[in-house]
Amino acid sequence: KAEGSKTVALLFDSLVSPFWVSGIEIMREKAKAKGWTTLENISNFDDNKQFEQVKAMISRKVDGILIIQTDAKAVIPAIRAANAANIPMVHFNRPPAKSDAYSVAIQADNRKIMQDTVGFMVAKAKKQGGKYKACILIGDLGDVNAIQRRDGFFDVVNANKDIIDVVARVSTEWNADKAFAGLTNAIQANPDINFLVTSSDFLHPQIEQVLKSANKWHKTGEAGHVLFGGFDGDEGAYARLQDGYLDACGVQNLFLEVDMAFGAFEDLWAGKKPEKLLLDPGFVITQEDLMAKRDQMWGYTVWKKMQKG
Amino acid sequence: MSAVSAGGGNRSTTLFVLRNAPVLLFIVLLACFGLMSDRFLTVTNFVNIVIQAAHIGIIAIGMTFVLLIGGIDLSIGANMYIVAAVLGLFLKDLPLAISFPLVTLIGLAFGAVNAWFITRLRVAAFITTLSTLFIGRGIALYFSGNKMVGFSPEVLALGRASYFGVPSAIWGFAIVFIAAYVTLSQTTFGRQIYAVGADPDAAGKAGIDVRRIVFSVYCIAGVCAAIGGLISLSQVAVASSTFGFQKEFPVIAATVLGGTSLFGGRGGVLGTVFGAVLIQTVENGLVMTNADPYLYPLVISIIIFIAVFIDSSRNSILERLERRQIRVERV
Amino acid sequence: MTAAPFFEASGLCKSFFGVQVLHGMGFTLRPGQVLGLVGENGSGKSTTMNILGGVLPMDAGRMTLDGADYHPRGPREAEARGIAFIHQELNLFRNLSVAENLFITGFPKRIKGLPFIDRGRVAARTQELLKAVDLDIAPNTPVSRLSQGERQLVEIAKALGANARIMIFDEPTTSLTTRETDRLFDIIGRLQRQGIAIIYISHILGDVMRLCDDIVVLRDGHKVGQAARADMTIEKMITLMVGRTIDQMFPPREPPVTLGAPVLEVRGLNQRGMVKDIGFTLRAGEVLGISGLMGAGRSELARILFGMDPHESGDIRIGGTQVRELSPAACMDHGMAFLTEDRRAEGLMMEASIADNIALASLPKFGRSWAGFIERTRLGDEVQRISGAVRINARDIQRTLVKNLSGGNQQKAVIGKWLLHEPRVFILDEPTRGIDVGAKYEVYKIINQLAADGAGVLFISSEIEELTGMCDRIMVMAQGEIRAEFPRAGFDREAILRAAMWHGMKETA
Amino acid sequence: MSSTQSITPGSAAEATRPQRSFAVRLLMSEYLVLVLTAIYFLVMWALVPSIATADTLLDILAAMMPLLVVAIGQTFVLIVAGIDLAAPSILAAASVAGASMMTGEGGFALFTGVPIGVGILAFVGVGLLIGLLNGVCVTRLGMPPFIVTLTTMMFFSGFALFYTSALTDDGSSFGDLPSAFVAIGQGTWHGVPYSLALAGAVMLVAHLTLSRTVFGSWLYAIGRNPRAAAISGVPVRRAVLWAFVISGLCGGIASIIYTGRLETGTPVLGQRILLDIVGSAVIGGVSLFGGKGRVTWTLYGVLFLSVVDKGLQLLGLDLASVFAIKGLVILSAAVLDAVRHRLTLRG
Ligand SMILES: Nc1ncnc2c1ncn2[C@@H]1O[C@H](COP(=O)(O)OP(=O)(O)OP(=O)(O)O)[C@@H](O)[C@H]1O
Ligand SMILES: Nc1ncnc2c1ncn2[C@@H]1O[C@H](COP(=O)(O)OP(=O)(O)OP(=O)(O)O)[C@@H](O)[C@H]1O
Ligand SMILES: [Mg+2]
Ligand SMILES: [Mg+2]
Repeated sequence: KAEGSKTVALLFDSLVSPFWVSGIEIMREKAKAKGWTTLENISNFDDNKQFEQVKAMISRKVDGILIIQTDAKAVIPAIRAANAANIPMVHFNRPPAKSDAYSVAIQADNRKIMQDTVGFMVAKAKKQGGKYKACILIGDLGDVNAIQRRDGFFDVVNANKDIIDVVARVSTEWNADKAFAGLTNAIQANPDINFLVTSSDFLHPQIEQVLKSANKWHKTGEAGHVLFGGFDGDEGAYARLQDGYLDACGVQNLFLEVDMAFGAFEDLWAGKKPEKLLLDPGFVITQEDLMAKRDQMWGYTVWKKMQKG
Repeated sequence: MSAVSAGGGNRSTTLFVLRNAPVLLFIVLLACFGLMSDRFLTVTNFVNIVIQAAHIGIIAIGMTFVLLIGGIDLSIGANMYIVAAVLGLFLKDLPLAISFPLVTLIGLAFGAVNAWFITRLRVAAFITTLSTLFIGRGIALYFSGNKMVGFSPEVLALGRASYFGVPSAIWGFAIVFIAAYVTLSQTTFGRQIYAVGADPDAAGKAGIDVRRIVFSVYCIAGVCAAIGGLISLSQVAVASSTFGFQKEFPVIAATVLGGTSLFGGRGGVLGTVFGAVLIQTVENGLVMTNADPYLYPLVISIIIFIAVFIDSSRNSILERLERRQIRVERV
Repeated sequence: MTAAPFFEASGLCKSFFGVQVLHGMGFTLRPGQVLGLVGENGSGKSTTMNILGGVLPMDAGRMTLDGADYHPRGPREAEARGIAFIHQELNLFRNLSVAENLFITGFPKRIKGLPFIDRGRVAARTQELLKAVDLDIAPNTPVSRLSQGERQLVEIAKALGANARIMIFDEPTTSLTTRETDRLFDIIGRLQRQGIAIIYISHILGDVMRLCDDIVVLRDGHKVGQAARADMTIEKMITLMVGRTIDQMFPPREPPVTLGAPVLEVRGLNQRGMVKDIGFTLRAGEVLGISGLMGAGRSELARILFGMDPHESGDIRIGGTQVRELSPAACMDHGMAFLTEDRRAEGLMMEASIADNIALASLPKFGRSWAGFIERTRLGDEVQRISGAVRINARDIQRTLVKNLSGGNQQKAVIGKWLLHEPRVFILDEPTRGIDVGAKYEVYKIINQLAADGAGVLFISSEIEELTGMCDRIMVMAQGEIRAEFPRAGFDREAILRAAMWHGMKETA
Repeated sequence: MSSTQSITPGSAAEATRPQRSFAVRLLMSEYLVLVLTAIYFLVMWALVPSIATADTLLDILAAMMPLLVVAIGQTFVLIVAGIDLAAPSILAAASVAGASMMTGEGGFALFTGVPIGVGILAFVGVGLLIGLLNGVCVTRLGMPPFIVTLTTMMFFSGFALFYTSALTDDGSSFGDLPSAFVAIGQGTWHGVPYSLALAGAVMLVAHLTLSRTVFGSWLYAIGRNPRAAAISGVPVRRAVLWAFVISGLCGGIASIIYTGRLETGTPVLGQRILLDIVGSAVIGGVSLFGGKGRVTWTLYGVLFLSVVDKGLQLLGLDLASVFAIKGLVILSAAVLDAVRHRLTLRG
């Protein structure tokens, strides 16, 4: 086929958070700019259904499959099937488990980014002095990213047990109600929580709502401010950083990740064989370096668009 | 072959204990969590529990009506999401006094569509609502483009507001509950719901307008889904594309846990409220005691199990004790 | 007193699934008239009444009420036009109380215009209506706790409350004993004097003769005769109904010369509040009747014997072996069968075919190999034979659903189910409920045959004539106790009634 | 989409009526769901020709097998007027338990070299055990099936997650399964997938059990009127217990196929397919109120849902359209069925 008329399948496992919604929109746009056609399928966290979707895309003889799988191991048969059909496969944001099958994965370094984010918060806490009661909102326990982010959090707090005591782990299952109820309960049990980390920015609205109800929603520097860290870097996170409520946010570089993914397709079509895992180093953005780094933050672009529209 | 040996006053205390067994279980549960966390047994915490149970509870009240006639509504989650999408996308600038009634009407209309297929075309309720679950969400997703839907500050303020010291969610919950309770127990319509649930053929022969009852019941479920959706969105502040997704499971669970039968004719909204609050209490207790998140589903399921076990054994004993007798035995 | 007719039906036709069951049925009603409607099972009596009561639409025909066309679109409209209907299959809601059942279509309101029920008035009015039918129960008793007979009285009370001009009684006495039946007839007499027209359907032709001014006879959906009481005899009715003469109500019963071994022995059976100190022996070849008033505990005794209800003490031997863990399955293993009085809830699978229903109790007998594959041809043949023996009136027993059968044919299906099981001990609780004279005769013959083949039959019935005609011995129960026993030679209607009326406990207490 | 069994009274009078056109007869038959599947297929064929390739067809067939097996298990429970919501958790728990036996990676390496039979026993054993537990609670403790299976679903889904997190490093799943096992889900024999044969065997046994045996007739009787069945000597409790055990067993077998296909034992297996399981049976014509259902009907229902899904996957549309189309397709099928039902009634 001519370079101009490529068809690429975008297989997502969900569109729950702005990260994924923006992700698929950026992909659609960039693909269009390149003259590619896109096909979509959402599996709703069902590994088996996603396998069927890959097979359907193979039947349609697409030129490339971009996949966000739910489970790193369950995706392997899908990679094999794509290999057999000679269709390049790129994993977006979540790498597959090790296997003999070949595919390229783009991933943010979740654990590292979370370590850096929490590390920044701890440093800030040390500067402020005092003891901290911490709470983390954990994602779905079946999701690798959620688990890596949780681990990144504990890597840092466990090293700083002298000033930080984790009093609440809220299981959100990536679900807004669960997050709302869980955090309300956690704050009820521990009204003195003053260190809060969420595994994804899409839970910010619930956090804001709960903290407001508990009269704990204050800007940095104001009395009663809760040290607050996020992850993803969406438009809400940008707004809250700018307004001074969010202290730090681990940003996945969504634009970069999409470019890396599409670049990988082009390399593969050209017969090159990129590394199996390409890392997006990500970065931490804070109130202090917001202006300097915001252009790399995808949420800022979305936010800007929303201000206009 | 042994009968329950209970005589005279002894028997009436047995009956009392049995009749109130669910409440006793609840008290035991409160005591256990209370011992494990000193912040559990506080008024604020209990208020929290009810606030969090409110939206499930309200939708489950609607579901109770549907189950009472032997129907089912799987589409409530889609209904909630449509309400959220319309409110957040199109009615953001209207005052609440106008936008809330409007979206409640949308919920009603959604219920009426279900009802129309079920009563006029006689499509099975399970399949009708399974399809509208997909169609409804599809339409709402079309509007929202999968994006998070945000709401006006007034809506969010309402979610945090209290009137006369009582949070808005509890007001909503209480009003819906009282209206439903009175309707079911004190009106002809309510009693006819039970009749239709017990035996629709007989109800038709007795001159009850079965279609009208069935139609109304799905409309009620639609309205309750809308109100529950409003309460939920005013709390969680945004609606993602999965808002209300698979809500049918916890809702039906709360209803059935409250003693309403899936086969119609048996149950009521008081039990439903109890079921919704019980589940929320356990979840709250687990967070309060900082339990390992992996244990949540295990503990919750065991407690629901015990509750239902007590309830069903109690029912069979009660049935035996309260059987009418044909002989007056001298003691 | 011959007022002019105010209701007229003519040329009524009705088909189900392409089969015509009513052919031009018609009749008239005058105020204060009692019209009897008789016919074999499935001849179209209930169908006619369903059309009148708005339950079914008619295919052709015309009805007028006060000279104006009357075509009810539903039961509601029929009720509004003053027609009350007591259905053959009881139409009560088990999950509601008696009072709620009486007012389910329209409760008195507390405040006019608001929907709230006035519970006080409901209770008071219920008390009144229950008193009219002489039923002594609290208005808020759940219907699920009433016996069949009591439920029938509640249905009658409900119809009384409707203030109707035409009242339809479709076999109202099938679960009533003599006392309640007499009471009902008093009520009907009173209604008649108030100028209410009554349609009375029954298979107890004696009652029809006693009660009705005019009698209409149906056969296969055709009206085959109508006459005033004076011009009608029971024999004539039967001849019109079945198309042949039947000169005897009961087949000759030859009491066995020597009774066989005991097949059912009961000693010292007790259950608090239900039965007390029951003891009797049923022998092979014997038909033992149990008489009693409503609530005497006959059905309770039967249920205990078949392992459906618990008992505290007592010794029960079936076919000589003591059965300790009583359950229906265990009793059936010992050759027992039990025809319950509630055929709809306990006897039949309404949504299944006649054949499936008949086969149900005997399936294991037709299972082959370890997997239990059913020998379908043998089963099919046997079921066909049985349905012929009980004379079920249906074209295709493999396809016809039981719910589409007439009431009497449903009863025959239950009897057939147990016959296929070939019981050694057969407990029959009101076995001839709702079946026509011809069919009754068949059932009696079957009972005789069973006894002749060496089975023991325990025959519970509220019709004393039936018991005296069929039994070798009659026990009378009252308040859960056996009060008296009469050998065939000593059968005496008055003595049996007197024994049944016993109020021992209440008098001494 | 109910259809009264072949014993509809309408058919009794069939012969007396004039012959209907072929189309009307098809519409009135119990094969309506199949007809609708075919119509949908043709429409899709026009839109995406690749749906009609041999590979895609084989894909549809292979993919529907595990769903078919669980749905057959569900059919048994639905026939006795129960419901088995635990099916997804049986899939998940059996998947992680079975997989953990067979992999050295986080699982019990002690079985390395031991025949995969042990693993398969674990799948089946977990299924049977959960089924038995459900059955015991329903029949011995007298609890309603809906809530019993709801709690067992929560419990065993939670347990599967817990178990996996405790045994694996990344806490998400068990991979690296023996290739002989994986072949059960993926392998073929002369072009016929093993899973097809396995599911075919399950279907045959289930069909014979329901339609030909005493036990099968008992199940229908219980669904139609449990009291009448008990009084007629049917061992109601034992039969209902077996229905749940069979459902559990089918869940275990389906889990083998799923796990083999995915080469992974995962605790989230099947967590989203409860409505597919119950829905396919109901769409095929099995009644939620008991007493009515056939294995072949469930097969039609599963086929219908699978073909609908595959068509939508091939189209590759956005989520909103996928939801809307899927809903509309199911609804139109249901409406047609309702119309048909009325026609049969009218005669
Ligand atoms: N809903 C129905 N569907 C199909 N056939 C029906 C239906 N109702 C009645 N029938 C048939 O119509 C005929 C007349 O039935 P109907 O109930 O009127 O008889 P009946 O005279 O009341 O008999 P019984 O004395 O046994 O009550 C019977 O053959 C019966 O099978
Ligand atoms: N299912 C039940 N649950 C509780 N009580 C019942 C039930 N069935 C019957 N009873 C009660 O048992 C008593 C006796 O029942 P029943 O009237 O059937 O006795 P019987 O002697 O068989 O009379 P008959 O059969 O003539 O009506 C009644 O007072 C009734 O209220
Ligand atoms: Mg009749
Ligand atoms: Mg009786």
